[in-house]
Amino acid sequence: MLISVLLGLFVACLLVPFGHFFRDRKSLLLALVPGVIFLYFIQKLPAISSGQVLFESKNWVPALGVNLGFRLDGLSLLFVLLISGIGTLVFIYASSYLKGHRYLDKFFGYLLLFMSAMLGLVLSNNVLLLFIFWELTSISSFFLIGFNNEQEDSRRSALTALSITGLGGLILMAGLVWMGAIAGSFSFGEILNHASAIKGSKFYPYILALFLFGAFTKSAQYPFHFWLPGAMKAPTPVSAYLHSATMVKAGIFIMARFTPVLGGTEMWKWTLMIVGGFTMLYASILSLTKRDLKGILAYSTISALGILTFLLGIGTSHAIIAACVFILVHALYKAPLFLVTGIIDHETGTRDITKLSGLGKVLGPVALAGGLAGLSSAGLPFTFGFIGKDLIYETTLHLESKWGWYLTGLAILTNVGLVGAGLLAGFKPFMGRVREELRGVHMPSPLMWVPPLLLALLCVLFGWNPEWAGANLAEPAVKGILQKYVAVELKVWHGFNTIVILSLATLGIGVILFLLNPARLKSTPLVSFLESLRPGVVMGRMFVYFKRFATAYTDYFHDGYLRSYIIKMILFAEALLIYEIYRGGPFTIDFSKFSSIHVYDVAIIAVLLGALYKTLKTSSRLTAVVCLSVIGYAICVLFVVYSAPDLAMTQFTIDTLTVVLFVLVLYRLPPFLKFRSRKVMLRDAIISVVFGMLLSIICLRVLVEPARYNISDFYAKYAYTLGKGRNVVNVILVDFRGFDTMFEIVVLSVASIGVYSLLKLRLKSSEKE
Amino acid sequence: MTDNTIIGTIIIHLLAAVLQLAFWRKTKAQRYISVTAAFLGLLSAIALFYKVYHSGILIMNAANWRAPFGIVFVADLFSSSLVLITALASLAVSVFSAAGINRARMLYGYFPIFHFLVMGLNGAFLTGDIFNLYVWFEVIIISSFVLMTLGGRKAQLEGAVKYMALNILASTFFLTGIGIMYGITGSLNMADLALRMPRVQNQSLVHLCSIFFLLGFGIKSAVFPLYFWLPSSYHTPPSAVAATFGGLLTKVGIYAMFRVFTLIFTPDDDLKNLLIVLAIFTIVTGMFGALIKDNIRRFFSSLIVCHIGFMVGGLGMYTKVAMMGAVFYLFHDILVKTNMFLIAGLIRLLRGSMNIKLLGGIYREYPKISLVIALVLFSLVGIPPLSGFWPKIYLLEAGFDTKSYVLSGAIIIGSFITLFVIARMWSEVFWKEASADERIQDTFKAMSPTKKLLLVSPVVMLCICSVLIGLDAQFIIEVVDRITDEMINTAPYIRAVLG
Amino acid sequence: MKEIVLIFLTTIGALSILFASIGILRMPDFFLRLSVTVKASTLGVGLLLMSAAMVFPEVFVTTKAIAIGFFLLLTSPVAAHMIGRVSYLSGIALWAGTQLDELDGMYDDEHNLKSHADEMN
Amino acid sequence: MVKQFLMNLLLSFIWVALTGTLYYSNFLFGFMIGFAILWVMNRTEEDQRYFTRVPKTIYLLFYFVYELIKANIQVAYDVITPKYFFKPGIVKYPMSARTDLEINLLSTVISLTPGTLILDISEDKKTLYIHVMYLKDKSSFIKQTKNGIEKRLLEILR
Amino acid sequence: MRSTILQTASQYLLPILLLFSFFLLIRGHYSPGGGFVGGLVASIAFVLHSFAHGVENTMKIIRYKPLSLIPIGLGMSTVSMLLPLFFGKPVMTSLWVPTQVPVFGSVGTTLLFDMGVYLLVVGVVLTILFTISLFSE
Amino acid sequence: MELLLVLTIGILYASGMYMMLRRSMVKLLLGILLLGNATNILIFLLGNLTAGKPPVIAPGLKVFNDIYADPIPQALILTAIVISFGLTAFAIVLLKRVYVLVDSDDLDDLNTPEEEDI
Amino acid sequence: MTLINYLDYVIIPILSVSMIITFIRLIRGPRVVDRVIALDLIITIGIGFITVFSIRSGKELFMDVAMILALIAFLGTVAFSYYLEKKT
Ligand code: NA
Ligand code: NA
Repeated sequence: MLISVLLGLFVACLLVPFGHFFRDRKSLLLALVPGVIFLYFIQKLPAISSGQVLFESKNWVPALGVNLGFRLDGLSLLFVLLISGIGTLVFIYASSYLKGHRYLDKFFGYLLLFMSAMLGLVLSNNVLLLFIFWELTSISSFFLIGFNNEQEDSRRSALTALSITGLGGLILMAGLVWMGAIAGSFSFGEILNHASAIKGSKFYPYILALFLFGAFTKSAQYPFHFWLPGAMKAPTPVSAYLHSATMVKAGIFIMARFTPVLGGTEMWKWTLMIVGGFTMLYASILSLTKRDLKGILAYSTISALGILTFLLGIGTSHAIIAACVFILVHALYKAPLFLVTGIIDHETGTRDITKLSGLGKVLGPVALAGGLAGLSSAGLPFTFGFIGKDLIYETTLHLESKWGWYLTGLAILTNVGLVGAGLLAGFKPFMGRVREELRGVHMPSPLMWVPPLLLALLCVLFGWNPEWAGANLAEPAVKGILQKYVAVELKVWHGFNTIVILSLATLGIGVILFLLNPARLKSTPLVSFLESLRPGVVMGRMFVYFKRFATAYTDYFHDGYLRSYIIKMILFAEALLIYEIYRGGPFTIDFSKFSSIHVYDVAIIAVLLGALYKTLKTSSRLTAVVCLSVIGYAICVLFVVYSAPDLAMTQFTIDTLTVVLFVLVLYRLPPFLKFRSRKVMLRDAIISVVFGMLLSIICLRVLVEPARYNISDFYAKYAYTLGKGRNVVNVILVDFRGFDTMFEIVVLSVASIGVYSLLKLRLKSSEKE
Repeated sequence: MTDNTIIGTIIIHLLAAVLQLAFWRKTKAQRYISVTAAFLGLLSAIALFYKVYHSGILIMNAANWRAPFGIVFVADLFSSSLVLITALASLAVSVFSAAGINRARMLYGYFPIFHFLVMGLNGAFLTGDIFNLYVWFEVIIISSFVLMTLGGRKAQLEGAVKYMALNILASTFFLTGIGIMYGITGSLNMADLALRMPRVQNQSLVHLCSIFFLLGFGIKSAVFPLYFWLPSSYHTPPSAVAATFGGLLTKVGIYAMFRVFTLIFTPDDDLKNLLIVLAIFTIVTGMFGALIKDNIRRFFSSLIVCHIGFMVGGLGMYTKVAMMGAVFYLFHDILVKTNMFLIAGLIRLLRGSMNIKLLGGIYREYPKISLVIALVLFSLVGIPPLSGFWPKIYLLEAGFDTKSYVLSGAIIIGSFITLFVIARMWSEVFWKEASADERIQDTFKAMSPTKKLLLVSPVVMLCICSVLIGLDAQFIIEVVDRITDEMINTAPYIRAVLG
Repeated sequence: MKEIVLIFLTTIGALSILFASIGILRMPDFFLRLSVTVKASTLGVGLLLMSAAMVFPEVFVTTKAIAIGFFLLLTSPVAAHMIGRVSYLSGIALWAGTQLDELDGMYDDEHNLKSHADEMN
Repeated sequence: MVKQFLMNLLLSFIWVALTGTLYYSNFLFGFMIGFAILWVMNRTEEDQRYFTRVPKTIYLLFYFVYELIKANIQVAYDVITPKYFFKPGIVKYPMSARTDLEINLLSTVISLTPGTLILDISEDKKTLYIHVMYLKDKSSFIKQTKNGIEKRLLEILR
Repeated sequence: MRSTILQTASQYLLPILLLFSFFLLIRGHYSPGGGFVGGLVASIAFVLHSFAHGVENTMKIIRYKPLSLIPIGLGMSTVSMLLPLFFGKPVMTSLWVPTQVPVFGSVGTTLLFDMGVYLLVVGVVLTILFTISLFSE
Repeated sequence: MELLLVLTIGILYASGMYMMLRRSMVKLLLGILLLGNATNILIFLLGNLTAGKPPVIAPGLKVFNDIYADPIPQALILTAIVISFGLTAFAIVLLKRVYVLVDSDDLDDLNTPEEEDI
Repeated sequence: MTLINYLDYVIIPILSVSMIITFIRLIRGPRVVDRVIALDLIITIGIGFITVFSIRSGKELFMDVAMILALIAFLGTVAFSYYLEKKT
């Protein structure tokens, strides 16, 4: 299994350097990859359908409990076969559809990446691994949706899709991590074992919310569905692959996978039923009003996903069976419809159904494929779609509560829409007279029409003969979801019962709706109401507000003025210090510990403070410099008095040099600016004085802290005997702490080089970097 | 036992810088020296890491004075891994600079100062003495001032004024903190301080002292509300410089914060909560900034701020898991952010601009480079299994354990905005068709193959590193696990230093 | 005896410094202030240095004191000249009681100083 | 050559004064440093007569200490008494001194003498501009200075 | 700024200050002083000279560009830092010449280190100040 | 004396901050210098004051025979002074260059709009 | 009265007072040159003070600081003159 997942990744990587080999017909070879995988997994079918679950595991990041653990059960197998099977066909189709495209090799690269991600997702037996693949599907689909990257629409759709699914992914991650935290492991098996602990945890609602948020975004449930119609900007094979059969189903898959872990609770049930129910109805109605073939298909897909969510929400074994079958049903008819749409688009240059008619005469086999798939979608008896629909009604009708009938009604309404949509997409373009401008349409290469036809034929095949699919595909899948055996016996004909009546009624109303030209629905109040519910627009607007807020916020904090930054920083510092000083409580000062004040002390400090005062007040720069040097000299004398001759010397020479520096630099500068706003000055004064006071208080507190451990005794002892110097400060500087000195001279050198380059280097405006 | 390998990287970069100063204005020689030194630095860093990984904490008593009397250099797993990662990043930048830096800048000391900067970073990681750390910080900031202003364009200098003023403020806080620390303990050796801090009678002083360190390092690492210098300046210098800054400078602040707040100070609940709140605001601030900027380097700068929040949040939660996440994130972030700014430089060479409105068409013309860049971009986002993914799991797990839900939310939203911004950038810069603006010019195309190789290979190298980190996360997690053990149980560190 | 000499020396020294400072405060114009300070302070410090040389028995202290005095003698007139010249150039007002100003008009635009008023430059 | 040697000798004396140890080795070392410094400075100017008469220089030094004390008493009196006695003025003084050294020493000496201060020297190095505190009569001041200090100084120097 | 007095004064102050700076340098280990202050005083000597004679003339005296003193000084300090490595000791360990040297007292790598500092400080200060004088617009 | 110095330190910090909050670049610089001085005195004070006992071992002695001032803060301050000299030199020149480029001493003029980025 | 007491109670106060008086001139100005010469005098007084202080504390070491002051203080004055001349 690992190899099958890695195969696609590996080939995709190979395509980066060797892509140019596959830019022409040779690209067909790439279909071998999904083909081989399909064959590999189909041979596992007997084992799985007999109820086995295959495991495979390889250590990867054991510290996090992430191993390359794979699990092949019925549910995975169902998806794997869809992914690889439809994948093979899509690959074949695409090699012809995108023939000669300059990025053909990259297209296949992304597609392979996507396929591997999907395979990994459905196979993984570890929630983090699952999540890794989940994100990979988002990313690879980003590249696929934005494949026509020169078009702005395409790029925007890709970005929207990635944003929605990406956000969902991150939120899902939080949910998964929490789940893992409760279970103590990220292995799916362990999590399954802790299902009751998770459900019983007080965090369950949050975990569920996070989880479902992720699942809903990916499976395009209302109100996150809007990215999906947008994603139709992708080349049609992508739509067929991602948006019918696979990626959107990832959301469904994960809900199915976690049903035993999170499902079964009221919260789960109602959330899924409400969201799914609303989505399915909403999308199915809207699908009828679209003129773009892909739009119709997109909305009907959303509707189908709604149905699946709805069914998972109901969660009875009937519902699960219905869901499993419907996954297969939907994939089998939706993929050919997309592929057919692609052919139409490719050959006629339009997808507008009002501009398409009579194509059946020029595109015979294509019409056959489209028609059969459309019929399956409509749920005509003896197509696989009929069976799917059948099971849905069976589910709702079997519900014991009074809700059963309401839900059945809901399902009927939805299905009526889907019938219409299926016919619109599968029949409408092929019926009627050939339009003048469509007469010159040619049949495409068989590589393009055979795949949809094959799938359409499968719809019929399974429709006639559902037992095999039921027993071999659906039954193990149901077991995979429910973790228990439930017999799935699909029959073409159950006898004439309520369900059949409902199915036929659905079909009938759908056909009538189709014939009445559903585009007219557009003007009905219901549709305009539904159309007015545009979460995409709302979210877009919210995003605009969000951005506006972000701008305001950024402009407030990062307003470009240095002093405003300093003020904010100082206020922050003061807040912290005040809090800490307040917390530290009162303290007493032992004045006897302090040395007495001499006359010279007073003189030094008086001069220092006087000069400081003048520095602050003067409006002449030079006076400020003079005063600053007085401050320096006062400090120098202070150092002399308090036993630091080295410091005094250094302070004095450096001070003198600073004066020289100032003098050399400053003489061309204008006098100080005077921006005298009393308010501002007062504010700044208060801020600064508070800061100064805090520092004073802190100093006092440190001074009353009793005697310290004296490391200098060591220096005093060894400065001469080992350091061979009498001036302990110098011995510290060149020996004990010579490293400080060594690198402080580096600071000096760098500063001087900086000055040198700052003054001498003038880049010409043409020079960059 | 003292071991000179510890300061191997420091010495190599020092010698390189001195040699380059001796070869003043001989740019070719400087380039060779730079790349050689960076490579030797990498080897030395690998050797150090290998030693520490296998035999535990190493120390070196500078000038042969035992701690706490002399300056001690300590290589524990944390510092030696940072040295290693720094060596990788600096090798990349050095190679990139050899072709990507204007010759005029090389004539005025670009390379020696770059090596001084790298030396400073290594010194800061390795020193076990708080005042020596201050000296290293000063080496770093003066070098960064010079690199930031080298070339003297208007925007550069304007940014530099703010950068300088606020960084000097940071140094002031730091130095004040050291003064207070010396006042209450009489020691400067970090291990010694770790022993002495609890014995200070008035513990409130210890807290006050820690606030100064928080402020000083907070400014360095661009934590809200101390981050202002970063978005004011990082978009101005040449890209190779911005890469060094973006990748490494703020991270030294983070390193220092981790070191000080795990070894010397033990944060109380108030401080932890404060860190968490700051982290949340940092993330939010960064992501807002990133969202609204159109210039690549401007939003990269904001992203730096945003992701600093992740790491500070990890420290704030202060559990092993949280710190594992933060440290892992730190490793990832250094490599990726460095690479991001190199990429920004590459983009400017390809198009002559950094404004996403003017950019476009790179994917069409340079598909392979574009794909490599995509890989880097998405590893920044943390798309699994690339390097940014793993630490987030730890962070979220810790968020759950410590009930830091808001922080977890901020991490998620921050990651989302990162994703959005990066995807938008990809779409605008690479996918969009080339702009017809006359300011757009491709200087890359005309370059010699060697130059092209010099420009692209560092990006590829760092890209491979982050992919490897992602794929072999197990190893990194083991390392990170041991690092956090060292942080939680400081006794071995103290024993190694004080003997 | 030595003590008395020392007291005498230090007192005179300190007083000269005091006079210099009073002078700098009281004198009515800049040049007078300058004139007063240079000499008085140099003398005062010289005397203090002399006492230091007497107090410390070591030879090198004496030489040090001599060196300091020597340096002061060398530098202070130069400094006074520099600042005096520049003050005059910058057009500082002379005291109202000034008798004579022969420097007036002798500087040309480039601050070159002529010997005679009619000298061409 | 001779002048440089003398300068060198002076420097070694200063060195000995600084270090305060009159060992032979120390003097030799001071001489070496002085030599090195002179070598570094590499002066090429001709005709610089440095300290040809060391003893007279020392005499001059003591003379001025004396003058200094005298001056100070006068000024001190003026400073502490409320009334001002001075009659200041700036005087143009034609020098006899010619070489740089002469001029320099002369101006130093004048600046250190009571009530006089050199403000500037003319470009052609012929005229001193002196600020005088107690200026009774311009010509008598010039005469006094010429015959007093300048003469004495030039005697030593020439 | 042309002043004959200053020019002459700086002619004799330069050697005196240089001498003094050297004095500060070599006795720093025993009394206040050392490489830093020594270097600062030496550079002040040259700065003074440059005030009187102009930077160009001062540069002629030094002969080398002050910038080139930086690698020399830094190199000396680095060498003294690294020298102990060859004796298998930690960097920066002081190595001493076994006998006392007249004038200097104990001579060892610390003196070399301090001399490096001295030269470097001269180079740094002069580079900064001379560049400013020459290139300020 | 300690009390006086405590007061002085507070005032120095306050004035340094106040100067940094002005709009003039030169005042910013003065503020930085004042803060530097403030920090130095703080270290000096907190390292304990000892009057008239420099940490220099008298000739003829091997160790101190008297109390002596703590040499460590002195060494630290020395390093800090030298470092801040380097920074100051650079800062002065930087501000000068900015002044020439922007033609203003006003810190508020240092905002090249984002549109001018390249 | 010993010499030290005399220094403490007479000389040092005189010097301190002188310093403050000079400082008043520095504050008052009115011109920059007045401040510069006041600064110069302050430094000179500082030299005197340090000398007395070294007598008082019996540490001739401090005279070294005085020596540095004496040698280089006038550089400041020269620099200010340089500045003022450039400006006029
Ligand atoms: Na040493
Ligand atoms: Na020293």
